[in-house]
Amino acid sequence: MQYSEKVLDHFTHPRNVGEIEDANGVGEVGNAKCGDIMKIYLKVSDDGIIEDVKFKTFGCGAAIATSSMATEMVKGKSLEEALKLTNKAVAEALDGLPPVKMHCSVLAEEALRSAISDYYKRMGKDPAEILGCDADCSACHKAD
Amino acid sequence: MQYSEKVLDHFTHPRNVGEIEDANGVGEVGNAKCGDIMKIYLKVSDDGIIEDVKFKTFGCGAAIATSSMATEMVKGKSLEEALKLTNKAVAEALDGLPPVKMHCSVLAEEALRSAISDYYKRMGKDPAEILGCDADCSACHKAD
Amino acid sequence: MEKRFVYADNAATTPLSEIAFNAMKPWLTEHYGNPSSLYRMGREAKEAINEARKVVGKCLNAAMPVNEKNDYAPGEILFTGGGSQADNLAIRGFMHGPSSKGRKHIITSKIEHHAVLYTCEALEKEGYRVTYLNVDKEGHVDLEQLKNELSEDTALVSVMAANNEIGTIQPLKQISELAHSVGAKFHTDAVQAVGHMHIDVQEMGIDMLSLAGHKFRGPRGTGVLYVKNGIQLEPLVYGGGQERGLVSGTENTAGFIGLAAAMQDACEHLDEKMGYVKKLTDKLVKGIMENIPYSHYTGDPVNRLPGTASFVFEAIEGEGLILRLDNAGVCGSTGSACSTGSLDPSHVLMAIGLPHEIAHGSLRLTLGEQNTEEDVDYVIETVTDVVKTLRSMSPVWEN
Amino acid sequence: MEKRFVYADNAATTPLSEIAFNAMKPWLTEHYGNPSSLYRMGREAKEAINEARKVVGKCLNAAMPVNEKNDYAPGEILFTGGGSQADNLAIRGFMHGPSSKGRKHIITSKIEHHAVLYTCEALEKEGYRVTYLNVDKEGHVDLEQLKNELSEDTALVSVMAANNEIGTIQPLKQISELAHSVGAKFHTDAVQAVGHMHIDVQEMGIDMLSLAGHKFRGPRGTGVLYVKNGIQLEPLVYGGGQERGLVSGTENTAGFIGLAAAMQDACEHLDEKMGYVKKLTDKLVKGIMENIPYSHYTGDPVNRLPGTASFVFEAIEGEGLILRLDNAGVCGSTGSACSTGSLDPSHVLMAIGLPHEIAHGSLRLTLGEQNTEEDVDYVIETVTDVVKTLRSMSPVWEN
Ligand SMILES: Cc1ncc(COP(=O)(O)O)c(C=O)c1O
Ligand SMILES: Cc1ncc(COP(=O)(O)O)c(C=O)c1O
Ligand code: FES
Ligand code: FES
Repeated sequence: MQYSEKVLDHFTHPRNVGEIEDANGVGEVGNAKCGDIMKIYLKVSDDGIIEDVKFKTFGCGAAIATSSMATEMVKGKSLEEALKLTNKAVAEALDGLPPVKMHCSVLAEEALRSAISDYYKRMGKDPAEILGCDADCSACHKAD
Repeated sequence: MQYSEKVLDHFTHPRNVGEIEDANGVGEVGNAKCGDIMKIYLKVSDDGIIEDVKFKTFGCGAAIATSSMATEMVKGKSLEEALKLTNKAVAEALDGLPPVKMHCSVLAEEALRSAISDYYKRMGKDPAEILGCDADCSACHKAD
Repeated sequence: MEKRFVYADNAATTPLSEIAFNAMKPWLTEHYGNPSSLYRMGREAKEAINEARKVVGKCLNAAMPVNEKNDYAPGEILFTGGGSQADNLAIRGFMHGPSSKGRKHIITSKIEHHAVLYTCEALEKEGYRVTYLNVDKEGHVDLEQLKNELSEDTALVSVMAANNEIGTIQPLKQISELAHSVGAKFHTDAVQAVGHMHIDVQEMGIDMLSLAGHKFRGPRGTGVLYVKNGIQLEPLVYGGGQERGLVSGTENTAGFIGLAAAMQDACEHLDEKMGYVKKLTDKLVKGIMENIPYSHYTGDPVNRLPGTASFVFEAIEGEGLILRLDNAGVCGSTGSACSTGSLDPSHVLMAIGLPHEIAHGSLRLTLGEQNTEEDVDYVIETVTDVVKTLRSMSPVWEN
Repeated sequence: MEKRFVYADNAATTPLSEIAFNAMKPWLTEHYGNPSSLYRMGREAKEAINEARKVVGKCLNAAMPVNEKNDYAPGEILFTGGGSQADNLAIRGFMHGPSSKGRKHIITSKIEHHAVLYTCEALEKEGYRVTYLNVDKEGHVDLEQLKNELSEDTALVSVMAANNEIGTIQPLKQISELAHSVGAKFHTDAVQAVGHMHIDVQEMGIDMLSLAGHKFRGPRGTGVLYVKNGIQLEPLVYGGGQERGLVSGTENTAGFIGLAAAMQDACEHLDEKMGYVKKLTDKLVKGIMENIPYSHYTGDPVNRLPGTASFVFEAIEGEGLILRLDNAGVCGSTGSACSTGSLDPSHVLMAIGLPHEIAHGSLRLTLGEQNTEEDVDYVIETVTDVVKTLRSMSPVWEN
């Protein structure tokens, strides 16, 4: 198993670690039994732009690096754009992940969707209509 | 397989190699198919003393070394004494032989008995009476 | 504290000692004769290997052969290509060989190395029956269960001398006596133990014992299976008949000699070296347990390998821990699931009853004679920092 | 002529080259990380081993993996503890594994190395059927017999690339085509061939290939099994999962890197080196055949390994020949029965039809790049002298 330099960089110096006190969207996926939990905090502006994003992750190097990269990639973007972010795109932005670590990037995608879903709910919208599902990815995810 | 220094010495500088023109006892045992043939020439004096002995051997290092040692050990001895020479005694005189090489020392004992038998025959005596067998060891000997 | 490099993963592998390297060098460069060759250069190599065998045999107190001129004296010591090969030969070779006498049952433990476990699983597929003994919280095998499982069908009991993850030492003599009571033989994987604790195969009643050169500062790719005289095995490698025909292949002369040199050094100075290592380890354990809340010591705190310190830290994951320690210059290892790409944490941590979420935060630090007090101070400080940082990123950590 | 030391037994083993030793040294001393470890020192070792894999793969023209980031790229190259281990893994691992698809028949030849022959014999005991192909006077396998024996039940054809005693090279491409015509796979023991002749696994249709580091100036205790992508084997050694789980055990990093360095050197300068060695060997053969009456050349005089010169001399025995050559400083080998303690001369000499009494007088001299013209002159003179001396002691020699 070999991590790219970019993965190691994002793991060692993760961007956007922490919590947002006045977040208006929070999502958490994974569970401790599987050894990985990711929590994402969003601060979405009135016109639907992600003004700030932070994360907390309990998981391996790849989990932390993908959290960091995923938050970087959606910061300043609209929710629509953010919803287009796939785990593959995150992995590619990190110059690839070892095959056994691809599932950790799924976690980042899911946590983000879950946070956006939470935001819509708080806004009184049905997230299922927008996301195509209710983003209940919080059950222990499966490796692919 | 490890030869003692004595075996290597007797192999490298074998004593009593050659033929005796006027031998009065000649014995040959082994066969080429088995990869070892030993031929012993005796010059026995009227009073039954081995005045001279020579050998020719087609065989491994141990075969040559035991030929050399066996001839050394019987030179100047009476036939009775010579008949007491066992392959074990020859091997011991050489500081031992590797287990897989013990059969080569049998060859030396047999060749000597065969030559003595030949001498008795030439003297008109029945070797079987003296040797307990007719020393027809020329059939391919078996490893023990 | 100034950054330094501290290798604290001596259970994974050890740096080759100068003693071993110097012993190997002439056999790598000048004396290249094939030990099976008839000429002097070959015979010398063969003799040197047999000398190496004697050194190994002496360290284990193996019975020495009567006949000093014996071709492969002492025949009880077989060189292999490593610890795993020794384990495979011992277990598969024994069960397939005549000495198992048609018995079809093996007893081993749940915390064995995979070289033992997967060999046993492969034998199960062939129709053998295998019992995997439970262990208690500290990793000791369940002797009551062993007693109950032993029967006239039990051919072999294989229990490791000391565990590679948590360092717990097993009661070898008791196990061998139980095994022998039903006529079974006793094999022990002593790959972690040899060179780190006293082993006496006769005193302990050990019939077969595996070891690996690289765990006590000898070379990689070398191991030994001690086999008590009279036990007959099926070969691991067929071929030219080397190692009594059980591990054929042109001998790695330099490697075997390096193993023996390292082993002699380890055995002759065992008390002194291991006393020193134990002192360092005790200090390390104390420092970490005092500094870091919600941390747990794993394994037997007393009956353990002198250099092994193993922990779990709540709310963090081990792979990240190792990578951050690495950035700080400290080499360690973890049994976290994430480190191997499997879904489960190490089978050892599971067997001692740790819940998944806690086992994920495991850390193993293993010290060696080359470590210093300063190393230990640095490691304590570094681990404390890294655990703190990772916890600060963890959604499960709530202060 | 002045006495000198001439190593002319390069088929038994070769002196480790300086190139290989220098490549190994840092991995023996400084870079001791376990390739399975997560930290940098471990990852670097893993990367270095994968680089070594690529070097080996390139020399054999193995198909390279598409994904350069692949974890064990190229997966086709498996490191083992030697040539015998590679042979055992190939044959036993294939027959026991899924890729044999239930077929139960193996075809090999009568002149294979014992690593192949004894593995086949062990499989026969398990119920597999093995055909041992005849060879002609020069040691070529009987292709007609091969055609006749091939059937839908044939899983594997294993024929060596070049023989270790007489140097004869087999028509690999023809054999692989025949094997493939019935859906069987083709393994070749190329332990003597690699580094001494061109091998292209794709061009020659080779599915599995064994080689050993120490036959081309790499280290002892290292080998490789090339396995074509898609072929699945049963492991030789169970354990930690190294070498795709087929040869588990902590990697011998230095050894694997030494093997690759030696192989690269051998392959890159193959024509030049082997042209030189062939010239020496031709001179040696000519000199001996001219000087010594009642001597016979064994093997194929044209299609043979460039460094192999093998003979039989009538009326003398090989072990004595070797010992006397040794006294004169010349290292060689023999297939004489007496040299091994068995009752029969080498199975290769029997298979090419030599009568026992002649096979006893066999001599194999194998030259390498480190030999010189002066070496050859000295060997010719020495062999001539020693044969003369031994014949003068031989009762079968009548001039
Ligand atoms: C043709 C052949 N196959 C296999 C082997 C076995 O190789 P190793 O001794 O390295 O295991 C040898 C050499 O000994 C050989 O010449
Ligand atoms: C307890 C135990 N057994 C067996 C092994 C296997 O040894 P090797 O990797 O040398 O084959 C190891 C180490 O890896 C070990 O710790
Ligand atoms: S979080 Fe477990 S593998 Fe990434
Ligand atoms: S003569 Fe053949 S082994 Fe001695």
